[in-house]
Amino acid sequence: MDYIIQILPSILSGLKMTIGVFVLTLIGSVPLGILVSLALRSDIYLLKWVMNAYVWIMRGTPLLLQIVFVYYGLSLANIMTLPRFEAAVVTFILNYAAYFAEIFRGGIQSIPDGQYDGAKVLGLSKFQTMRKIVLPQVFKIVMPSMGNEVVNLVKDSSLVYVIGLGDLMRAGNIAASRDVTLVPYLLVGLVYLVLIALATIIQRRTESKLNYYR
Amino acid sequence: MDYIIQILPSILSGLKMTIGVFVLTLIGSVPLGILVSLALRSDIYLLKWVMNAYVWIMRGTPLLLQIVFVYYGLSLANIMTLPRFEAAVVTFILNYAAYFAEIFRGGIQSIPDGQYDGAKVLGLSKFQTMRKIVLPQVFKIVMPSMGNEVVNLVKDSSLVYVIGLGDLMRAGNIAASRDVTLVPYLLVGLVYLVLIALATIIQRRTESKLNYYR
Amino acid sequence: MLEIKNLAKVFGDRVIFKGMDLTINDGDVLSIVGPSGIGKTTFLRILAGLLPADRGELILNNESLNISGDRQGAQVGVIFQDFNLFPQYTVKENVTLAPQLVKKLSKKEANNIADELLTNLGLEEQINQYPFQLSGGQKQRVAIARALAMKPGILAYDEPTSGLDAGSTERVIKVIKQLKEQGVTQLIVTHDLPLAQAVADKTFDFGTDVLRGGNL
Amino acid sequence: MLEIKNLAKVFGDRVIFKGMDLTINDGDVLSIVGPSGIGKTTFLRILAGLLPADRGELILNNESLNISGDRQGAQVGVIFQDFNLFPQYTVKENVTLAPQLVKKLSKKEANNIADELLTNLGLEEQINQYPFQLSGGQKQRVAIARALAMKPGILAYDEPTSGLDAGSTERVIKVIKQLKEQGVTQLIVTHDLPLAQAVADKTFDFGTDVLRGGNL
Amino acid sequence: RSVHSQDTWRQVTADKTVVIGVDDTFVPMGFRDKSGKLIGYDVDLARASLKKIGLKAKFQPIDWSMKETELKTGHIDMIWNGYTINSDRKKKVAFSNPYHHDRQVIVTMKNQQINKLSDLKGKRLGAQTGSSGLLTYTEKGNSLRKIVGSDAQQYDTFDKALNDLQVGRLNAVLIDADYAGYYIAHEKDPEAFKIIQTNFGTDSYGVGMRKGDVTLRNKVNEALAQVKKDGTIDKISQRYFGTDNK
Ligand SMILES: Nc1ncnc2c1ncn2[C@@H]1O[C@H](COP(=O)(O)OP(=O)(O)OP(=O)(O)O)[C@@H](O)[C@H]1O
Ligand SMILES: Nc1ncnc2c1ncn2[C@@H]1O[C@H](COP(=O)(O)OP(=O)(O)OP(=O)(O)O)[C@@H](O)[C@H]1O
Ligand SMILES: [Mg+2]
Ligand SMILES: [Mg+2]
Repeated sequence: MDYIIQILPSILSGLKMTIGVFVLTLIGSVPLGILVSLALRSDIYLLKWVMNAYVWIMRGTPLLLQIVFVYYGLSLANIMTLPRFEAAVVTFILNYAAYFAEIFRGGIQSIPDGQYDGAKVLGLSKFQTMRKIVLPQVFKIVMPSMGNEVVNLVKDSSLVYVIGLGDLMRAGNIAASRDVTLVPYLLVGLVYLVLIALATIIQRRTESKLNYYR
Repeated sequence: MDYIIQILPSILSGLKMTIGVFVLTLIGSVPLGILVSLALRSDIYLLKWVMNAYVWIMRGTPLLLQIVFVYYGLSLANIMTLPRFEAAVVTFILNYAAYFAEIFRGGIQSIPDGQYDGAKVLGLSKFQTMRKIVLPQVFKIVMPSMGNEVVNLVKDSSLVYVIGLGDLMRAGNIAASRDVTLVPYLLVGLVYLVLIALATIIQRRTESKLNYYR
Repeated sequence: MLEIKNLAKVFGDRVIFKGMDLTINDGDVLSIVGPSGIGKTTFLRILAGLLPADRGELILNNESLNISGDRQGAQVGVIFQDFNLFPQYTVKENVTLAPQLVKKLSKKEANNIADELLTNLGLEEQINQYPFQLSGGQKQRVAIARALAMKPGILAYDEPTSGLDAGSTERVIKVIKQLKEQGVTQLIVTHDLPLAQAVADKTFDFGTDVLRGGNL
Repeated sequence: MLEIKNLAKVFGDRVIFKGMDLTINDGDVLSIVGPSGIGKTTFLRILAGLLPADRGELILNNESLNISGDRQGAQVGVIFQDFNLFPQYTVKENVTLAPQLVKKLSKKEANNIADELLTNLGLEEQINQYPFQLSGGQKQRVAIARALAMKPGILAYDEPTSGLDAGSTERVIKVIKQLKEQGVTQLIVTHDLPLAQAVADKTFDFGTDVLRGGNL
Repeated sequence: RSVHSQDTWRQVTADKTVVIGVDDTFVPMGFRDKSGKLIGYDVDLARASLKKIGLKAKFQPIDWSMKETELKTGHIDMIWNGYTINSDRKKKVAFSNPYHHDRQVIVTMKNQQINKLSDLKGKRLGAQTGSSGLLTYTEKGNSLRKIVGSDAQQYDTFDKALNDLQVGRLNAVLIDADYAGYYIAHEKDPEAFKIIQTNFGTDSYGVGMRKGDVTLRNKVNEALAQVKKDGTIDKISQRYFGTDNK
């Protein structure tokens, strides 16, 4: 117990990094995912094709590799040198946007045509129709599937170790190898479980809030 | 090129393992996921609670750990000693069922109440209503989200290395460290990309097949 | 015989109706009228076991029915105001599904019933279309055919001729009359006076025959 | 003035109608009749730019409208046969949404318009309910209010009184007459003869006034 | 900073700071104390040495498998973290003069009854993936490999291997002597462990830098000579290994 209190500060500072990556990724990837999902449904063949390729690459290659590519690859090729944290967040956003895009695509598909018709004859622009009519209904439908990706994101955030960011998992690693004990891992595992429980509870709450209509 | 042809047989035999895990997991986890999603919507408080805990644990802990637990843990605790392959498949099914359950739960929620009413006044049993009325519509809605998990499954299947199963990734590892070259990794990466492209194409095909109605 | 005793329904804190008493004899055709929003559909849904009532009794052939809203079995066939057709099935499949699944009829028997009903209702050309390909009146008639195919002892219609042209209304009237001859009890919620006059033995007026407002 | 010239629509290989010609003067009230499934709704959807036509012209005030089905802007207000209310918004929000977003009215202005319309249509008590909490006739009237709130120059109704009781129908007739006085062009698809007689200047009969069958 | 072949001395020292890549999980070379401060043999040594030449050390945590890429892409300026000099690495980076020497040893439990290398016949041996011990072990014709008769079980960190040693899944672990010393000292019962020397060559640690950074390399060699001479390095070695610097 004493030991836990001793290592808590370093674990907490790791937690800050994990939550930072998590929150920024969500903030970035959800809107981007919506845009990509719209592009995936576009009539412009080329755009659709490019977006399908994007989704394929992002889902088809390991996230770890993508982080390495964005951080080291881009600077090796003299394209751009991003700071570590920014590189991690950018990659996470690009990766998760692909997953979210597929989820939103499904959600948008399941909104009845009548809703679009209703909005159109009232003169709403396509943007207004999306923003005010379609997306609110989509969010209600896709919440549970989004929950899956959010949970994955909590866990994937530990991949930032590869570019040396000190996240929760690394904090655990450091303490475990310094003090030659498994306790930090147990603690870190517990923190992840709590984070995921929190995410799940927030998801369920949002769902029941959205349940005011049918 | 010659080298690729040389290592191809071992890569292919690894592929067989990967596909085996993949297919069996899908076959097992989709029906189980449906059952769990129904239990998650049940009125029986205890059942719902237990299922929520199940989903929480399965999504909250790393799949790798779960495999280790089922294979080593259960035999250490003298509960059960599963053969390697069976242990891997069982764990994958249990894990993926939790993700699928959430997706199906969302899909089932978004079926209009009128469909249940329509089925009920015709005298359909709850089972028939699910089987014939609700689930076919759910599949149409959740296909894109399921695609995400299917893609994750392709990638996650490499985790079976931890209990010594010779999958695609391990075949690549072995060749790479034996021959001190990165070529096997490139080849394996390519095979994964192709697998995921195939999965995505099958998903899109199924979607457009289900698009015969609105 | 179907007896309704002191039935009441509340939404939130609004009493939709209370003290509803009504007795319907086997084979009767009852028309149910009343202004929009008064509770006609709500009553039918309670009768069909789709919605819980807050008080009262439903007694069918001297047996009390569960009014908690989760009754099993289809004692009452219903044609819904908004149809609730199954979108993934064709018109014919919508009609043949329940007879096969519930009554365990063979596909051929179910098809025969469906063909006859759909022809009577003027839907020969639509049998292989999906609901999203139907006009409003066509959906209405498919919904009628679907309910009839189960040959229920009691049949409740919610505005069966709304949106139907005179010709189609004629067909529906003919169907109702045929069923009446077969002794089927029928409850028809309708604003269509000619329809009510043409088929109804009795009329129940929600505007005057139930209590409203206040507390339960 | 709205001119329809040689309009044709095909679903698959079925010609729904062809050679449809019709001229409607500003402020006219036209009733559109015809048996179920003949193409009335289809025509309204083409007119509103929701569905592509296969041939023909739509000319509004001497300007040709795009008939490819992806026209932008709301030249024609429509009350749909199945309402298409927005489920996540209350009755009032359904009515005030478009005036605020499209006409950039203030919330207060939009609310005033909505309150007046909803009162005229007898929906005072429903303003804060969600669509799933409405009866069929209430939805119908909300759909009418929603379309009216945009004060369109042309208004198309698809069975506006189907499922409405006599009292509610009266209110709708009153609204149509008011709009007529304000010079709004109105097209009303209806099977309700009293309604048509009460308000229509002209009648277009799909059963006789368009061609069908064969090839385009 | 990403130009590999040029001397980046000016850029590197513009703010009198060099960025040193360390694996902050690598006990006892570079790790964090409980308050989160970065310490360790190499960390202390780097701080002390660079001070001698008027530079400040800025430590950047990195993933060990990425170290050469980090260097090459200019995200760090040197690798200074128990970095063993070998010919493969010499192709990628330029090393300073060696400043520390280490041996590979076998750690086992006393109760395993393993007293000399030949007792390892048929035993289960663990090692860290990518460690220099494992690299030597897997070389063709390695004599230890012949005795044991099978591949070593690989672990991503030493502590996991040593854990398995204690629960009996392994009979012995092939490990750097420095690390073994640190680890055993931190055990509840250090007496239960035994160390057996191997016939593997000694490993020499050096500081890895970009090949182009000749000026920096010369300065670092100068600094290393100074800390050796004035005994600073022995003090640091005492602190972490309990012996003078070897
Ligand atoms: N879920 C609900 N929550 C709250 N109020 C509801 C709900 N469902 C219906 N109501 C209200 O109950 C009343 C009765 O509705 P019902 O659908 O039974 O009317 P109705 O007589 O069928 O009318 P109509 O002729 O317009 O179809 C309406 O005023 C409606 O607003
Ligand atoms: N998407 C579609 N695919 C094929 N056929 C269609 C489709 N939509 C409508 N139809 C057919 O087109 C015809 C005209 O339909 P429409 O909805 O215009 O009829 P309507 O005159 O409005 O009838 P009602 O009075 O019953 O509403 C119908 O026979 C219908 O089956
Ligand atoms: Mg009703
Ligand atoms: Mg119509």
